[in-house]
Amino acid sequence: MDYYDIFISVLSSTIRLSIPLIFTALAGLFSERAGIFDIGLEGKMLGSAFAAACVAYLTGSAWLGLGAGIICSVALSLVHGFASITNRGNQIISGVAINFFIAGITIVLGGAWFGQGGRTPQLLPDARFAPIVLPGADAIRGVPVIGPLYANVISGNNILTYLAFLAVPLSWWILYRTRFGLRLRAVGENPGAVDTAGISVSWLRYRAVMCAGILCGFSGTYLAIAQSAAFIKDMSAGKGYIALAALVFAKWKPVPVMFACLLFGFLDALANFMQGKQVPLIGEVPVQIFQALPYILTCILLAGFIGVAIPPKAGGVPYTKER
Amino acid sequence: MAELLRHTPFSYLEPAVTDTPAIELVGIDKKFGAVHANKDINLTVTKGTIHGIIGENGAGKSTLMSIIYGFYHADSGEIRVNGNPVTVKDSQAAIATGIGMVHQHFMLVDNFTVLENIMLGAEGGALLAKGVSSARAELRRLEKDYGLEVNPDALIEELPVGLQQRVEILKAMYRGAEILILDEPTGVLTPAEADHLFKILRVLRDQGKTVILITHKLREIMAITDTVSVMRRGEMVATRKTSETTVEELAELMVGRRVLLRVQKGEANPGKVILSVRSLTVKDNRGVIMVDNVSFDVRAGEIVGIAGVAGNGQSELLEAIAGIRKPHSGEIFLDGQTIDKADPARLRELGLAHIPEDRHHMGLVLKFEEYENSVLGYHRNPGYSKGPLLDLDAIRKDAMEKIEKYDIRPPNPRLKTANFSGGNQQKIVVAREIERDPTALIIGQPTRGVDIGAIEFIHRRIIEMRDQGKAILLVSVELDEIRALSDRILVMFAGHVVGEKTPDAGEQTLGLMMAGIAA
Amino acid sequence: MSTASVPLPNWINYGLIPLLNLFVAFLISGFVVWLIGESPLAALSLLIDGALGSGEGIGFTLYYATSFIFTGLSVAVAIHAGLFNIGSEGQAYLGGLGCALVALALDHYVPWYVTMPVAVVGAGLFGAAWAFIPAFLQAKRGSHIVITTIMFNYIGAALMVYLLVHVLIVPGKMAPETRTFLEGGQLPKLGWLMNLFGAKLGAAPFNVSFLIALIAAYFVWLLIWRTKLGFEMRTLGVSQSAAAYAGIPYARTVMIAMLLSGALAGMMALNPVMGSSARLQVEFVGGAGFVGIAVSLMGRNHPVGIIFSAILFGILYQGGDWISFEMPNITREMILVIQGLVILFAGALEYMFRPAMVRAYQQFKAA
Amino acid sequence: ADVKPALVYGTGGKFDKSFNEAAYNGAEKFKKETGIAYRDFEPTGDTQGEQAIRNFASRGFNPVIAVSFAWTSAIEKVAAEFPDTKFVIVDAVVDKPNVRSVVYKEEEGSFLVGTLAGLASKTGKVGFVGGMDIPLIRKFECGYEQGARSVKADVEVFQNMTGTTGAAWNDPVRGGELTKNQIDQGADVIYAAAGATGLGVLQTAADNKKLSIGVDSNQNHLHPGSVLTSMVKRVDLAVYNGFSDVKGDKFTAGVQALGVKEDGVAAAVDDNNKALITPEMQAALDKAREGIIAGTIKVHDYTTDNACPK
Ligand SMILES: Nc1ncnc2c1ncn2[C@@H]1O[C@H](COP(=O)(O)OP(=O)(O)OP(=O)(O)O)[C@@H](O)[C@H]1O
Ligand SMILES: Nc1ncnc2c1ncn2[C@@H]1O[C@H](COP(=O)(O)OP(=O)(O)OP(=O)(O)O)[C@@H](O)[C@H]1O
Ligand SMILES: [Mg+2]
Ligand SMILES: [Mg+2]
Repeated sequence: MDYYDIFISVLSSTIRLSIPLIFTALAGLFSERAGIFDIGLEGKMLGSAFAAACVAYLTGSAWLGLGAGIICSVALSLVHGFASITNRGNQIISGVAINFFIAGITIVLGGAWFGQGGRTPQLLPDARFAPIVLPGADAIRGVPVIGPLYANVISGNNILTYLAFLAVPLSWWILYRTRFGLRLRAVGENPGAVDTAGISVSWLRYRAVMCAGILCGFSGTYLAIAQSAAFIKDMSAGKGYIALAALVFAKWKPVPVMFACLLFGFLDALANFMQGKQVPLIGEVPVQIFQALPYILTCILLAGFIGVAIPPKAGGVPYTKER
Repeated sequence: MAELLRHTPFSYLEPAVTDTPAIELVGIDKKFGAVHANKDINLTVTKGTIHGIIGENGAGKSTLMSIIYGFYHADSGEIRVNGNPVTVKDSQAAIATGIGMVHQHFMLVDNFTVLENIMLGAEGGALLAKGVSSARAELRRLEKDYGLEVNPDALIEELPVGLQQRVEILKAMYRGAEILILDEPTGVLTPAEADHLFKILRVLRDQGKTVILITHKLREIMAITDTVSVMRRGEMVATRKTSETTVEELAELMVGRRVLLRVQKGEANPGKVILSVRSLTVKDNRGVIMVDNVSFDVRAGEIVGIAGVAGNGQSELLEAIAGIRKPHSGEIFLDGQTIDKADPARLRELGLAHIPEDRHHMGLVLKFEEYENSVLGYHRNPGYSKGPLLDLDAIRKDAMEKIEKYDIRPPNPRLKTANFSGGNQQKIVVAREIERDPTALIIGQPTRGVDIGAIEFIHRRIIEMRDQGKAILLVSVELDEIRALSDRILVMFAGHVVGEKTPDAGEQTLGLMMAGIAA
Repeated sequence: MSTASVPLPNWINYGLIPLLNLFVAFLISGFVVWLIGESPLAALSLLIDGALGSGEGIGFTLYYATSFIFTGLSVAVAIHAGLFNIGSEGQAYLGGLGCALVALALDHYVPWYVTMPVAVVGAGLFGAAWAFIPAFLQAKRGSHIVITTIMFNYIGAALMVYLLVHVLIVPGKMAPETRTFLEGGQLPKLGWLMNLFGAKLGAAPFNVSFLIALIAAYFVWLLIWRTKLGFEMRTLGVSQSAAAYAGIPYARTVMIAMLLSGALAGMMALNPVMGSSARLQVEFVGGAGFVGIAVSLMGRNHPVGIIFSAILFGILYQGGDWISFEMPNITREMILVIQGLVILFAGALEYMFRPAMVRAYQQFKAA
Repeated sequence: ADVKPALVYGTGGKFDKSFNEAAYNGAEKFKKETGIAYRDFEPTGDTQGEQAIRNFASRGFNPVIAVSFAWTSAIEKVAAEFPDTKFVIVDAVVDKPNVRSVVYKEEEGSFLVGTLAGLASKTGKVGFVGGMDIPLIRKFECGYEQGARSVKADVEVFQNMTGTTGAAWNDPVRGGELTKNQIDQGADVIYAAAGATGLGVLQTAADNKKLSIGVDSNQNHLHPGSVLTSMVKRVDLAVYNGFSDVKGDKFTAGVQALGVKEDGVAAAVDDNNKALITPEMQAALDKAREGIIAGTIKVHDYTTDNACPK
C-alpha cells in the first residue's frame, strides 16, 4: 500500500467518522448559540438512532426511519426545552437526565419489542441509506491521484454524508443571514435585548432547541441505518461529548465546527489505522496508546492552540425577568 | 403600526405642548413576591413634555417604567396611551403603541454591530439582506436629525458607554417611538455627553415627542424637565412643575427628611508622600496601552481626584495600583515600598484599601450573604480566622457593627447581598474598606447609581478619612463629585495625565481638558 | 404576580416538593413498566423490598451509596469553585490503581487498619494526579475543563487497561485483574453496624469505607463553609472578577479545588477495590463517576444533600437489580430509565410544581 | 434428580448473537427437551454478577451456571458458601469440589478458521478485529494467525482491538470502521472476535463484498455468501450438559478443557456458507482438524506465556 492509498483510505475513514460529529456539533451550535447548553446531545443521538432503526425495520424505508429519528430527537429537545426554558431548570442536569433516560429506555423497549437484548433486528439493504456512486466514479478510478480521490472519497458515500456537508453552509446562512439567526444569536448573548425588542425569548429558544433536535435526528439516523444496519445499545459511544468538544474547539462557529469535526474524525481514523503498525524507531506501540491518541491530541490542541474559548454569554442561565 | 410610524415624515410636527396626556397610569400595583414595588400609582404625563421621575434606590421607578414598556405586567391598574386604555401585553405591543425605552442596564448584544442591534426585532423580513440597506438609510436620517452619530458597523463591546447609550436611543427612534423612557441615562456619561443627550431630548420634545426621564441627579431634573414626579418606597408621593419647585424640596420629598446637599470640608493638611506612581504604563486585555507613562503622588491627608471621561485609562490605572492588573512598565510605591508586583492580598496587608468602580462584579459577590462580603479580601486576617478556619462568630459580630455604624439597611448580615439596594450595597463595600484603617485608599466611582441619602453619607466618610491623615486617590466620572471632594484634581485623557487643577477651577476648564482640547 | 420569590416553609421546599417530584418520576417509570406488560406496583414493591427489605438489601444499597457519596462530593467540591468536573469517573479509576498498589504492597505485612490510611492517601493521590493535568490546563491555559476531563476519562481507561492487561495481571490468568488482596488489604464489612439495628448484613459488601465517606462529607462541609480556602473557592466559583479583586489567586485555587475533587473521586475506589472485590479489576468504577454528577446536583452540592441523594441512588441501583432479577422481562437498564426520570423531575424540573404549591399554600393560609 | 437450573450471563448480554447467545441456546434446548424451565440473569457489573449467583444459590437453584471469566471469584466465594449446590463456570477455572470449570481451546478453533481464511484470501492479507484488548482475545488472534500461516506462510495478518472499555464489545460502528480500514489495506477475510462489535465487522465486510468470519455462535446465517465461516465455541453444550448432568445425576466437578477433539470448538460449515468453501479448503480444514486431534499440530496458546510466535 503506497502512501497515497493510505492517505485516501484514512481520508475516507475520516469522513465517515466525522459525519455524526458534524450533525451533532451543529445541533449543539444552534442550541448553545441560543443560550441553552446541551449535554444531552449524546442522548438525542442515541434516541434517534433507536427510533430510526425501529421504524426502518418495521417499514423497510430508510426515509421513514430518518423521519422517526428526527421526531424522536425533536421530542427530546422539547423535553429539554420544557425543563430549561419553561421551567428554568438547570440545563446540564436536564441534559444528563436525558442521557441516562435514553441509555436505559432504548434497551428496555428494544429488549421488550425485539427480544434481542436492546438490539434491533438487522436491516435489509432497502431500509438503509446505501452508498451513492457518483457518475463516472468507476471510469475515473484508474486515473492517478484524482481517480482514487474521486472514486473512494468523494463518491461512494450515502446521502446523509452529503447532507452533512450541506448542513454546514446552510447553518451558517441561517445564523448570519436570516432574521431567525440574528435573533437566535442575540438571545444567547443577551436575552434581555431580545425581550425588550418585543420578541419572545422562550419561543425563540424553543425553536433553537428544535433545530438542534432535527440535526441530532440526522446524526442518530446516520449511526443506525447508514453507517450500521441496526441499533445497538450505547451505539453513540460518547460521540455527543466529542461533538461538544469540537463545538468549543470551533468557538461556536459553523464552518470551524466542520473543520473541528473533521479533525476529530481524522484523529480517530489515524488511531484506527496506526493500531498494530510498526512505528519507526519505537516498534509496535501498545494499542491503548493509539486508542487514547485522539483524546491526548485533543487536550494538546486545546492547551496549545485555541486558548480561551468564550461561550455565548447567556449560555446555561435560565432567563428570568422577575427574580 | 411601528412600520407606519417609522415612515412618518420628519416634518410632521405637532404643537409643542398640548394638554393631551401621552400616558396615564391609573392605580398601577405590582408586587415581586413580598416586595411591594409599586403601590397604587397614578401618573399623568403630558404630551410633548419632558417628565422627570426621581426617587431613592429601590423606590420602584424602574419597575413602573418596565410596566409601561410591557416588560413586566402590573398586578392591577390601567395604562392609557393618548387617552385610550391599552393592554401592553409585551414589549412588542408597547413598541407598536409608540413607546420606546432605554433601560438602566443596557439591553444590547455586546458582540453585535450597532446596526444589528438596531435591527433586532425590526428586521423588516425573514432575510436580513433586504432590511440592512433600508436600516442603514434610516439610521443615517436619524443621525442627521438628532445628532446621534455612531458608526453602524462598530461592535458594541468596543464602544464607550456614552455611544452605547446612543445606540439604545437610536433603537427606540428606529422603531418610531413617540414616547421615550430613559432610565438613569446619565449615570455613565460625562458632563459633555450628558449635555449632548439633553440637547437631543430637547429636540425630541420640540418635535412633539414625550420623554420620561429617570435620574438621581436633581441638577439634571432642574435643568431639563418640565414636570417632575417623586417616588418613595413604591409610592408616588408628589408631582411638581419643575419651575415651581426647588432642589431642596425634591430632596426632602425623596428621602422623607432634610438632606445636606453640599459636602462640608475643611482645609487639607497634606503630610508625607504615601502613594507614588512613576512612569506607569498599563495595557488592557487586548494589549492596547491604556495608561501611558503616568506619574503622580498622593500625600497623607489629601484627596487627589482623577477626572476624565470614562474609558480614558482611569479604570486600568486603578486596577494597576490595586494589583489586579500587571503594569507593563513603571513603578508604584506605597509608603516607600515598591508594590508594582504585589498582589491584592499583599497590598491589603500593606494598608492599601480599594473601593472598586464596579460593586457588582468586583466589590461584592452578590450571591453571598452580607457578612461574607463584609470580609471579602480580608478573610485571611487573623481577626477573622483561626488556623485554616474562618472565625464566623467574629466575622458576623464585626459585620453587625459595620451595619450599625454605616446604617446599612436592612440590618441583617445573613441576607443575600443581591437583595440589598444599590446604595446599601455600596455602603457594604465602603464600610469594609474604610474600617480596616488603611494608610492609603483608592476609590473608583464611589456613588455611581447611589441615591442622595447614601451619597451624603459616603462623602462624609471619605472626608473623615482624609482628616485622619489617609492618602486618598479618587476616580469619578461625576465632575461634581470630584470637585466637591478633591484637594487636587488630575485630568486624564487618552491614557495621559493632561494637567493638574485645584477644585475651584471652573467646570468649563475641566470639561475642555477632559475632552483633550485644553491642558 | 410572579411566584418565584414567594417564600415557602421548609417542609414544603425540602420535603413536599422533592417528594412530589420523585412521585412523578416513579409514576412515569411505572408507565414504562406497564408498557412492557408488567405490573408497576409489583415492580415498585420489588424495588423497595430489594433495596430496603432485608439487612442484605440495605447493605448493598449502602455499598452503592458509599461510592456515590465519594463521587458526589468530588463533583460538588469542583462545582463550588466554578468547575464542572466530568472526570470523576477517570479519577476514580486511577484512584483504584493507587489503592491497589498500596494493598498489594502492604497486605502481606500489616493488618487492614494500617493499610487503610495509606490506601486512602494512595487512592487520593492517584485520583488527584489524574485531575492535575486538566486542572493545570484550565488554570494556566484556559482549556475548557469539561472537555479535558472527558478526554482524561478515555485516556485513563486506556492506561488502566494497558496496566491491567500487560503489567498487573496474574500470569496465566484470563481476567485482566490483580491478584486477590490478603486480609491486610481488605476492608472489613460493617456487619456490626447492621447488627446494632437488628439487621443482618449477609453477603453485602457494605464496608468501612462508608465511614470514610461520611468523614469525607464532614470535611467537605468544613472546607466549603468554614475554611478560608473554601471561602476563596466559593468566591471564585461565583465571580472570577470579585476573586481577582479580593486577591484570591485564580490558578492556585483552581488547582487546589480540582486536586481535592480528584482525590475524593479517587477515594471512591476504596469501596469496590478494597471493600468488595479485594482486587483491582477493569472498569470497576462502573459509571459511579457519572452518577456522582447527578448525586451532587440533586443534593444541591451540599454534603448532607449528597449523602441523601447518594442513598436514593443506592436504592435505585440495588432495587433495580432486584426488579430485573425478579422480572426477567425488565432488563437491568430500567434503572437508567428511573434514574434519568428522577434526575429530570427532581433536578431539572424541580420548580415545576412550585407555582401550584405557592397558590395552594396561599389559599391554605388565607383560609 | 431435582434440577432447578439457573444461568448467569457475561456482561455482553444475552442476545449478543455470539458468546452469551450460545449459552442461551443451550439452556433453551434443555428447556425444549425436558420441559423444565430455567431462570437467567444478565448482570452488567461485577457486584451484580456475584449477587445474582448468590441469589440463585440461596433460593435453591441447582445447578447455577455462570458463563464468562468475569465471575471467577464470584463462583469461588459463592461455591464455598453453598457446598451442596452445583456450579459450572465457563471460560475460567475454579478449583472447588462442587464446581465444574469448562474452558475452551479457542486457539484451536481459531486455527481452523485461520486455515480457511488463509486459503480464501486472494490478496494474501487477512484481518482480525478484537473487542477489548484482553488475553482471551489475544488467544483467538494468535490461533487465527497460526492457522493462516500454516497454509500460506507469507500471509499478512492485520489486527485491531476495538477499545479500552467494556463498550468495545458493543461498538459495531468502530468495528465496521476498523474493518473498512483493513479492507483498504488489502485484507479480504476478516475474523471478528468482539461480541456485538463483530456485527459491524460482518456487516461492513458484506457491504464491501469481502469475507468475514463469525465467532462463538454460528453466525454464518447473518450474511449468507459473505460470512466465510464461524468459529463456534460450544458454550451451548457446556450449559446444556451442565443442566442435564445434574438432572441425570451425572454431574462431575473439575476442569473440562474442550478443544477440537472434544467438539468444543469448530469451524462451522452449513448451507449458508457451503458455496464459499472450496473442496481444497474443506480438505485443508479436515487435515488441520485431524492434525490437531492427533496431536501432530500443536497450536500455541497465547495465555501460557502472553506471547504469540511469529
Ligand atoms: N425583577 C425583580 N424581582 C424581584 N424584585 C424586584 C425586581 N425588580 C425590582 N424589585 C424590587 O422592587 C423594588 C423597586 O425596584 P426598582 O428597580 O423599580 O427601583 P428603582 O426605583 O428603579 O431603583 P434604582 O434607583 O436603584 O434603580 C426594589 O426594592 C426591589 O425590591
Ligand atoms: N433577588 C432580588 N430580590 C429582591 N430584590 C432584589 C433582588 N435583586 C435586586 N433587588 C432589588 O432591586 C433593586 C434594583 O436592583 P438593581 O439591580 O437595579 O440595583 P440598583 O439599586 O439599581 O443598583 P445599580 O444602580 O448599581 O445597578 C435594588 O434595590 C435591589 O434591592
Ligand atoms: Mg432602577
Ligand atoms: Mg440604580
